[in-house]
Amino acid sequence: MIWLLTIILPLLAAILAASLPAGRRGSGLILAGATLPALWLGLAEVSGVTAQWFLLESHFFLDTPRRIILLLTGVLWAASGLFAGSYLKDDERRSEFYFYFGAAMSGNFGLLISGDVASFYTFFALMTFASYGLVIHSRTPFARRAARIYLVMAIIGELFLITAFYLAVQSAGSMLLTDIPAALAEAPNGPFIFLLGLIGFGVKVGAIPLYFWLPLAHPAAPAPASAVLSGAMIKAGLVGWMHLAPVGLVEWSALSLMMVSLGFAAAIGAAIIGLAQVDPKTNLAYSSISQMGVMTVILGIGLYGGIPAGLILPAIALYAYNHGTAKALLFLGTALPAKVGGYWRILMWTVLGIGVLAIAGAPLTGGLWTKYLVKTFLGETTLPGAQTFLLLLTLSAITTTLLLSRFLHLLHKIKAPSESGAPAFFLPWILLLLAGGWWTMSPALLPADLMNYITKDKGILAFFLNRLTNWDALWPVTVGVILMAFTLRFATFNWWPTKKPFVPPGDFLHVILLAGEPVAKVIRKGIALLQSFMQSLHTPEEIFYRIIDEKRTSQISAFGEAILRRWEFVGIGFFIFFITLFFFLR
Amino acid sequence: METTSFLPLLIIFSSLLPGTLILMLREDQSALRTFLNLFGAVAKVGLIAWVFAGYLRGEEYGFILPLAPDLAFVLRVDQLGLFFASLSSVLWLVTTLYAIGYLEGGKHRRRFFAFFSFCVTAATGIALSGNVITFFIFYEFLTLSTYPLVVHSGTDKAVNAGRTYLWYTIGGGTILFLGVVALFVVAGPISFGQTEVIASLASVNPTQLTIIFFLMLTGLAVKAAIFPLHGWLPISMVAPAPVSALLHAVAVVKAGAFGIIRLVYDVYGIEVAEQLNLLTPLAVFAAFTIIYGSVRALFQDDFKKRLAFSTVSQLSYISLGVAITGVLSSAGAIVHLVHQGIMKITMFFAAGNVAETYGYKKISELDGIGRRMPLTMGVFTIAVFGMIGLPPVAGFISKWYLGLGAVEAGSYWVVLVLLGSSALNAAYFLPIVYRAWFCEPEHEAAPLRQIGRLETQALLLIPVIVTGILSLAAGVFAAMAGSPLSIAREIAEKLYLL
Amino acid sequence: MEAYKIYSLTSAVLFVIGIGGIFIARHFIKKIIATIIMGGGVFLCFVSFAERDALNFADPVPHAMVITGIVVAVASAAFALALARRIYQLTGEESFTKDQ
Amino acid sequence: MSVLIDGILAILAIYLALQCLMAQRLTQTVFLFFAFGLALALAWIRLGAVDVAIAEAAIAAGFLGVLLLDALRDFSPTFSQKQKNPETGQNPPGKDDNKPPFLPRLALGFGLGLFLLISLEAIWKTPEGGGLTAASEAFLPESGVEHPVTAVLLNFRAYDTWLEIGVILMGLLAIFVVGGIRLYSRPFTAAQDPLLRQVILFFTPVLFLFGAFLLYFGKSGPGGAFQAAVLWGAIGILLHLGGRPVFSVMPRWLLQLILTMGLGFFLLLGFLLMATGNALFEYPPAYSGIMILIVETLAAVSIAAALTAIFANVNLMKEDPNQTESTT
Amino acid sequence: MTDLPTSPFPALLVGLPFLLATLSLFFSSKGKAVVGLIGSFLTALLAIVAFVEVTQQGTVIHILGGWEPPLGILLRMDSLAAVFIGMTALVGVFISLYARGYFRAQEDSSEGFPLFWPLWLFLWAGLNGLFLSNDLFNLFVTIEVIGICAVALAVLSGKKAALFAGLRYLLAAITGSMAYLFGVALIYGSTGTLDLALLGQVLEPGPTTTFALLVITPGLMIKMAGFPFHFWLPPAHSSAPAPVSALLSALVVKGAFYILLRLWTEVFGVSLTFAAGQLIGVAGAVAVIWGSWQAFMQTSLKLIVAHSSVAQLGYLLLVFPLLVLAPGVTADSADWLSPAWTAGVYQVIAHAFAKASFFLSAGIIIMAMGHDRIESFRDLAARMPMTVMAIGLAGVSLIGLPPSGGFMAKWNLLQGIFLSGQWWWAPAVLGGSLLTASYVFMLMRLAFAPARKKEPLRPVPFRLQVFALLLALGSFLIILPAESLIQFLESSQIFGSGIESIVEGGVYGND
Repeated sequence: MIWLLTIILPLLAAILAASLPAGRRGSGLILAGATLPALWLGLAEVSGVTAQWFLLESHFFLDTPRRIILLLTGVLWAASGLFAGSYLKDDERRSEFYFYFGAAMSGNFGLLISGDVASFYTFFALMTFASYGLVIHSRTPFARRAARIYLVMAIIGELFLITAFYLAVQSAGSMLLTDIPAALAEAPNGPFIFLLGLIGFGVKVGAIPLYFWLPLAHPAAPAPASAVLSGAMIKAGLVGWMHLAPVGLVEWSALSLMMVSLGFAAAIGAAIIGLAQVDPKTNLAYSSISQMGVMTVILGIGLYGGIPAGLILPAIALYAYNHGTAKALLFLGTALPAKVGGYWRILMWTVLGIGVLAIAGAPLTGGLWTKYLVKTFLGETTLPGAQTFLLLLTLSAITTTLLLSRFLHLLHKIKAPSESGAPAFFLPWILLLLAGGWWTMSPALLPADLMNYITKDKGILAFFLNRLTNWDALWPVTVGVILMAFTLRFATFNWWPTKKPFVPPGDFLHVILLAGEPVAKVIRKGIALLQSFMQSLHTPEEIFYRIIDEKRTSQISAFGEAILRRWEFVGIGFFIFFITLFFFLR
Repeated sequence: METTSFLPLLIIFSSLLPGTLILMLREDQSALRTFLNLFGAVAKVGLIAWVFAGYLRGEEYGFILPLAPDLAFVLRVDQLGLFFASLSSVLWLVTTLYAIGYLEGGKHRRRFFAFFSFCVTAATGIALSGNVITFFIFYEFLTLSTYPLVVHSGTDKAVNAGRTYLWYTIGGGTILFLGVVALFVVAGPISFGQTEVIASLASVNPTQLTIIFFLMLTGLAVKAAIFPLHGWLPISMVAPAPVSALLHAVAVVKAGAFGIIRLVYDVYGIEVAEQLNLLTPLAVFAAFTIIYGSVRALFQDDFKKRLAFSTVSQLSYISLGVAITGVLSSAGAIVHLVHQGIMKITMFFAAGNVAETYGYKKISELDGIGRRMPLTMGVFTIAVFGMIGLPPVAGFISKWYLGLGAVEAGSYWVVLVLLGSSALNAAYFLPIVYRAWFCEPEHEAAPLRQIGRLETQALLLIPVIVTGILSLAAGVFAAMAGSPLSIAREIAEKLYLL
Repeated sequence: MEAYKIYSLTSAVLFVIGIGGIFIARHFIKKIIATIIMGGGVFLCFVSFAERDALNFADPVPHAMVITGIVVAVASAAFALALARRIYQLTGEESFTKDQ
Repeated sequence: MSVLIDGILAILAIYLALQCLMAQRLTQTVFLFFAFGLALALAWIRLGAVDVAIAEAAIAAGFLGVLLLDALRDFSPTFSQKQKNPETGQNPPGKDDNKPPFLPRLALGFGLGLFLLISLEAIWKTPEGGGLTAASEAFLPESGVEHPVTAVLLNFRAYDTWLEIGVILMGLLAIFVVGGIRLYSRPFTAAQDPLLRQVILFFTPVLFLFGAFLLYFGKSGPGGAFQAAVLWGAIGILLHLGGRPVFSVMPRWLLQLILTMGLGFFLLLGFLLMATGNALFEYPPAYSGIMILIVETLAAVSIAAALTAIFANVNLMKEDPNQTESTT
Repeated sequence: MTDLPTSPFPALLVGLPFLLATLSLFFSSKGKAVVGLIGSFLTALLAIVAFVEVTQQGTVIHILGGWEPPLGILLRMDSLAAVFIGMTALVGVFISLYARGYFRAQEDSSEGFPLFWPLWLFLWAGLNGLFLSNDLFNLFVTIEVIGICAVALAVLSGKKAALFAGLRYLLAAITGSMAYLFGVALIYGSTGTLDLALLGQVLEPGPTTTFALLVITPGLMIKMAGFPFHFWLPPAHSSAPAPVSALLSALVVKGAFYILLRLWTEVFGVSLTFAAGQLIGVAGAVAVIWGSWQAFMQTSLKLIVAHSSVAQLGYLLLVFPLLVLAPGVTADSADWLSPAWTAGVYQVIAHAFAKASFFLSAGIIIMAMGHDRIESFRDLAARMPMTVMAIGLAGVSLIGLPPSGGFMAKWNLLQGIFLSGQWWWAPAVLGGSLLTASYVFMLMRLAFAPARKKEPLRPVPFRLQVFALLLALGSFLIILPAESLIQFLESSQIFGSGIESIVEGGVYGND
């Protein structure tokens, strides 16, 4: 029952919140209330159920990684819901927003709890298409463009996904997601199937080279939607990967290497491009890409084998948790500087700072712990070039810090309101801090064997207070901050973009579009040609009609009949018939 | 054969009789006409439910009327037939309601409703036919009874569409006739399901059987709108919306698709069809039609025309599923019979509602219609998602089975076709949804009709919501016992156990 | 050569003349006469065979048939003549025109 | 010798037939048709078919000839005068609708020739079937008449004869349909031509008696109902031409009765015989002679009346030209 | 033959309408109609009683005058004849009923109309006589009876076009009968008998028999308007008054077909070759296509229907190639004979009903509109729904769509074609169907199209429309008793028999 409620409550909430008349409050509470079953599932271990009547026999159950992510998701949706309830209360399209918000929430929860392909795919699609409504919410040309690109990419992703699922289900002989990794491990076309999934989910995850819709779409949405998009929904792709990846069962070195490389490329590259942005939300979106790159790396390591899935997957989930909460915090935070005044601003900056540090992996944050997990795995794996990758990891910490410093700087530039005070949505934002990345270290989320694996019986606290570790974490952050400060300080050479991004958001997209323009022209011309050809093409019946409507046709046939009516021709016919019959009778 | 029962005959008469009576009524006796119509529709649904229940209990129903030596009019109830009959009868009920609302105050309603009833009579007749000849009889009856509906509006366009419709269907019927006779000559009178007859002949004269198969297939492909015999379908969309619904969802195209299913599964049998390599051409043509229909749909600005080309494309899923061997694809094909029906009928109803309420017939006029007709466009959107193949709408289920079946059979190219079609579906349907929900109308238009408190008349609104919910439910509750999918699976499994 | 053979061969010639006349002749009257000539040929054939089969008297059955046939032919011809005259009165046409 | 006569006769008949169809003037055609009929009648006599000869001469040549002659009053004497250019008398070039083009005629001629060859061969090789002479002879005593032809006509194959009487009536009806019923339209006026009056005065009794003679002796020799009927019909025609149209003085019912009594009595007799348990037209042998005589007499009267009516009606079509089509 | 049970019905079937026709001459215009109508009912009743008699007794005969063949004439009513007579009766009654209303509605337009009744009854007697006849010469007399009556009926309106057409028809009919009679003369000369049954036994192959066949076949084809001798049919049928057109198409042309069928199967088997059958088939196939195409090209309703008759008669000719068996095939092993015969019989019946209905509907339309140009048909479906429906139904039967009688015919025809392996006829059959569909639905299309300007319609008696519709329905209902009807027909000796053609060289090879 609780499983169903998890899905249905958000849907009901969507409808309810959408139908509340303007001026009535409580939408936020309704939306937040709908996350309660999900939160409950995230915290308590509930045994799975099978819904035989639902779709193609649905299974609902959770394993540790997904439980962690479900909790994250629940928290984020609850906070964003509450936030949205007051943030959007004067918006003219608020009911639409609530509707799509609730629907996307339902999808997001559903895909996390589903244990079979069909329902997973169902909820994945629900989430994807409902969030289109969130992205396009503002109806500005920018939002429309972002939404369109989002949709195209989403559909391409869906196509890859369904193909991957067809093949996977066929080789697994079962619709259960838990059967798939093993089947892929054994199937001869396993890597291919996984690659399809990699691409399909990669769209959602924002993996290189499929990420370009993300810096457009995430900022386009209103802040609460961006928060869930970047914090929660982006993880759905990750979950998909985790479902498919036969972690610990195979040694797909090429794929693994590719994933790790691409992951790092994303982690560092996206951060660098993000630096060139002028919109804080775009900035954050690039940060998301970068962080997802790190998670790609972990999964890539897992595919090389050697480390069991039981360790890798929860680690990814934990990383995601930290990133998700912090990123949501920051995204929601983008709405604040313009509204928060007076002393509240101190609190605001503090919290934002914590969020930035958590993502950057500064000491005393969940970010450090989760980053350490990556580091450990990189140290343990036999993947060639692991040492280089360790260096890159550190580098990524620096770039992330740079990026987020830049983010803070951008926020800083927003003009503060004149009077002191905080809007109603300040409270849920602060509350989000309570669910922060620190929980990744708590036994509530951290599986014991993972902890043992990382901390080698020393206990989490000992690790956490380890100076060496802290130092390792601290210096990149410090370097980053210093670098940023330096840059800002000496911005006399005025090349740093402030009005116009140095690299337009969706960087790679523009390359594609630029290169694609001639191709598109040709295609468009071709289509126009095809269309005119099809219009000029006569269907068989048209040709036929033309023939029979032609005057000459009736003239000819009338002439023929007139000939046959003439007596002498009747006579000739008679004799022809007679003589033919004569010869036939011989 | 089994015991003779008049129940199948009663099912046929439950719409034939009201139709005939309606024809005898005066034009202005609309209350009585409506009563007859609804009575017939409800009775038919009830009877089919009754027979279905009986069938599941293991009872057998059959009705035989010998026409000539070896030539008998046979009605027989089997699962596949009941499946199709249920679809037709339920959708007919819905469409009747819709048509009553749609044509309120229109001309020639007597004629319309009479032939409407005949049309569904033919469809149920096709469903319950026990042998090829009976099938053919009803198949042609369907052609004829649909004609007055296609030309109902009486405009030149409609009349020309009717001409094209007839050219195609009569031509197809003729070729089918040739095939039926040839089959009769080669194999004698064949009841559906007697695949052993052909099986025993398959090694004796394979060439003849192949030719006959393709003759019959060509005949059926006209109604099933397989390229290049699809030309009548988009043109016939000038008919009123309930007729389009009937053409595209309930009866006509379904008759063709159902015929192909019967031909492959119940006349030739899968083994023979495989053995003689009959299915590959079907698969190729069906696949091409899927893509072709979608590409054509992409360029249509006329709302209904786009839907019509979409039907061309969607319908071939059924043929494609038939052409791929395997339980899964067969189940997909059979279930798509229903799924496509409920989804497409929803779309046509929605298009009809928009056209009737605001007079919009072009897609470019639909900006912001979602705001004004949220329920209509809401279910339309559901149907769109179904057509694209997105869960949890019905279309996903059939596409899922088809794709899985294709993979199972090793026909990977079919998966590509399905994907391409999905992409194209999205490309031509999503703009409609986009315009409806996310664009602002250029100017506010007043509704053409008195619509009261609802967004349009209740009789127009209720059917579309019902079918919309059905198409959602068929997907969401697909695994439930008694769902279309479960029945289709059962049928398919029986086919392959034989 | 026996006498009947002359006549039976003549009958074929008359038939051919008659049938040719029907096809070639234009005027209604000629066509009507042609039918009678054709009939005459046929009857001659009958009667010549009657003569051939004569015992005490010639075979009476063909004779009877020929009498019947003549009457029938004349009735038809009279009817045709009436038609032709009527056509002439109404239209002034004395042969089949192209459009009739 | 006889072969020579037969040969000449045959060639004559063929020649006349050809000439008749190829003649330029319609008058020629009609007179040649008369001649052809007579030649054919001679041939019948040569073949021993006197009944046929009389029938041919009377009906085919005589009656039909008279009808054709009468028709000449309508048609222009030369064929298709109006289509020719009145000044030159030539057909306008290229517009000769009158004659079929050369090629079709050639084809037709070729076809006719082949047909003739094939038919000649067939006739030449006809096996001797033997006919029904023997059977007729055997059953002649039972037929109630002595003349075999009459026996066949009115007993052995009475059914055909009955139908044939019907055909004449139908022909009359058909002519009524074409020209309208005009029998009654002519006033009863005496002929203006004195010669005609004399002819009528002379021929009426002669023809009547000769007809009665033929009828009565039909049972034992050549002659019979048809031949008699034609002679009697000639009376009617003469009277009609002489301005004494018999039917315009007759009450309608009488005419109807006269026209139908042959047929009707024949059939009623047949039904009566059937009612007594016999087949249709199965005469009881004892009464067959008298029954046949009555039937023949009535039939002769009917046929005579019908022939007269046919002629009168056709003849009057010309007299009453103002009757046009009622509708277009 | 003569040991079969004797029955008075054959004689009565000819005699009664004859007598009634004669009787009707004594009445005035109105009386003629009444007598004619009563006569139709009586004749039909008699026909049905006789039909029942045949179903119970089997073939019955009537030896006319008590003289057995070869000297005498024998009427034979087997199941085939019974079916034809029954069909004539059913169609005839409806046409009579219609004619009563039709002529009454236009009483003053032609004085010839009262003569319809005696002529029609004579015609009916002639048809019955033809179906019953078993004698070559008697057949000639009956077709002459039919021919004269038919032409007289065809010119009943007295219009110019009708007269031209009538004369053409009459000359064609005479030519055909004379050709037929020439053949009869030769056969009599070579065998000395005229009885069909006896001839079947005694006829020897030879040039004479062959030549007789050579003239009889085209002669009869002229009379039944088989291609290329259809030249008289369209003008004659289209210019006659509606009930007459119906009679001519539905019944009259079938007479010649009946003779041809009987002669080929019963008499001339000895000299027929497979190729000869093929030739008739070719004529039929061309007729089907050509006639339908011409019908499609016409612009007035009656011409369409008349040309359609040419095509439908072509289907009848297509039966012949199936009946003539290839050398070496015996009738016992030829399983397509029964379908072929069924096809022929059903084509005759279905065409009779459908075409009668078609022509009667055309008459109604002419009465209403004053003309039958099809461009004025627009919106007729709304204004004369019953008539349009009758045309539609009759058309459907002509096309051969199920469940009509025409379907039964085409079904069996195709079945026979395939069973015999002569698949090359199939395109003609189907092409004809398609072309038929074209003109039928061309009419339908116009009937449903909107009218640009509405011509005023004159009122037409309701019952006329009912009769037309009933006939159209009849062409569907005849499929119901199909099984028993075929069983009944199979009791006839001739039904299902094939012509075992001579092996090679024809008659000349046997010398």
